[in-house]
Amino acid sequence: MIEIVYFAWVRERIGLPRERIETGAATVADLVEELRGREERYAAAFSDVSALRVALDQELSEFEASLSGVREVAFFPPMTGG
Amino acid sequence: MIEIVYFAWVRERIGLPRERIETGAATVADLVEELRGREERYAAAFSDVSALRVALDQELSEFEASLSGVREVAFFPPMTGG
Amino acid sequence: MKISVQEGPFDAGAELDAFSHGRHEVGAVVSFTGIVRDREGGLVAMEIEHYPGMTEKAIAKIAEKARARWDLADILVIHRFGSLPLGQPIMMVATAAAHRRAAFEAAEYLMDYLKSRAPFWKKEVTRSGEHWVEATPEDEDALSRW
Amino acid sequence: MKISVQEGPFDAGAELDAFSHGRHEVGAVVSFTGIVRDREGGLVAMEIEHYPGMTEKAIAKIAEKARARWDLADILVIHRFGSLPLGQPIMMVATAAAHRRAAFEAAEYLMDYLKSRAPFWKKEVTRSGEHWVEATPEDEDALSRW
Repeated sequence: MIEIVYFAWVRERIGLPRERIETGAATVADLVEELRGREERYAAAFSDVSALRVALDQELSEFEASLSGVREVAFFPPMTGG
Repeated sequence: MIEIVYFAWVRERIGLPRERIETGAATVADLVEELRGREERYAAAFSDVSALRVALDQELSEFEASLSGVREVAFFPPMTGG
Repeated sequence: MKISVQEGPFDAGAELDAFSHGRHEVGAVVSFTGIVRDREGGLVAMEIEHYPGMTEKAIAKIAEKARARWDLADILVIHRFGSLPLGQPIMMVATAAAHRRAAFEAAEYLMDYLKSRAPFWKKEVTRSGEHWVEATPEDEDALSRW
Repeated sequence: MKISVQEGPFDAGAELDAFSHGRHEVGAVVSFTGIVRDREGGLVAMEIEHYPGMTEKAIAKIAEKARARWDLADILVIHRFGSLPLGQPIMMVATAAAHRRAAFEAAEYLMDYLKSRAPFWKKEVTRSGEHWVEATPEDEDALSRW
């Protein structure tokens, strides 16, 4: 089981802030592929991965990163703080 | 008649903050020569002109500048504001 | 070092005074305050979303990097989330150092990294609708200075 | 624009709040506060001499140059003279702009020029005697950035 968290327009497109899923995905990219195949709203949120950022257990990471041992994956657009 | 104003250690070496003098000096450099010849305390204050700055009528200027029409000459060390 | 991620407002002046007070080794304090600005006209409010848990860690990491790079006596970071009206402070950073160059550079560094490496997202609520503020290439380019 | 050359103390926080308040076109406010620092140990006070009349004009000229160079909504400069105890604010500048880069750069510019082009002279009064603070080559070099 892995916790997936969405922020900003990713959250709005998918329609929920977080969910727990069972997945066999080895990497973030695999997980994105799996989610894309689920429903139209996921396909819309993940249509352009270059417009997204990912954090693994609350650390910025890369789409090629392994999910081994990861408990929380977050997807969001580039940050706009400050 | 011209007003001469001194600041910081220039003022301390000469021993007064301002004075009015009658001078025929054409430039700041001429005025400095004239003052140097007056007394030891002036010679001490003006011994190294590269350590001094000059303002004419409250505008930073140069030692080669003309005194024509100038009412107030100020001598002081490099500024240390901020 | 004080880092605060908060929903409520803060008083930038009172924070600056508290931050500057009683420092005998500090010659320079630099502060930055970010304010809700009406960029295109018609702005009603700014909504700021963040990633609780990650936000505090990300800011602490940025602050630690600044401390490793400059000789700083202290750092302050306050960042709000939630709905903020026009003209209100969104966030502030302050840096204290013996010398002004270190204080200025560290404050700019903190701002550049907070802007695109701390998990905040801004949405502008205007009279004609809502939209997420997009990150700009300049924000990313700003990091290449450091 | 507010420029104040004054003997009495000022409250940097209150000044920052007043300067930042009610600006809808401003996204960024940067402030710098200079504080009396004990550089070598034993400092009792800092005495600041200035050139009344020229000081205000020199600061106004520096501020005008900053306004010509950056898109600024406002500038604040406060500089004290007289005898200041350890830890007290000597001076502050603040800049307000739409964007943070302009606010930061203009504040640094103002500081660099105030440091060596406004007629102030600092004397340190220490337990072992008094001496005039000397201008450093770095202060002069700082101007070459602009």
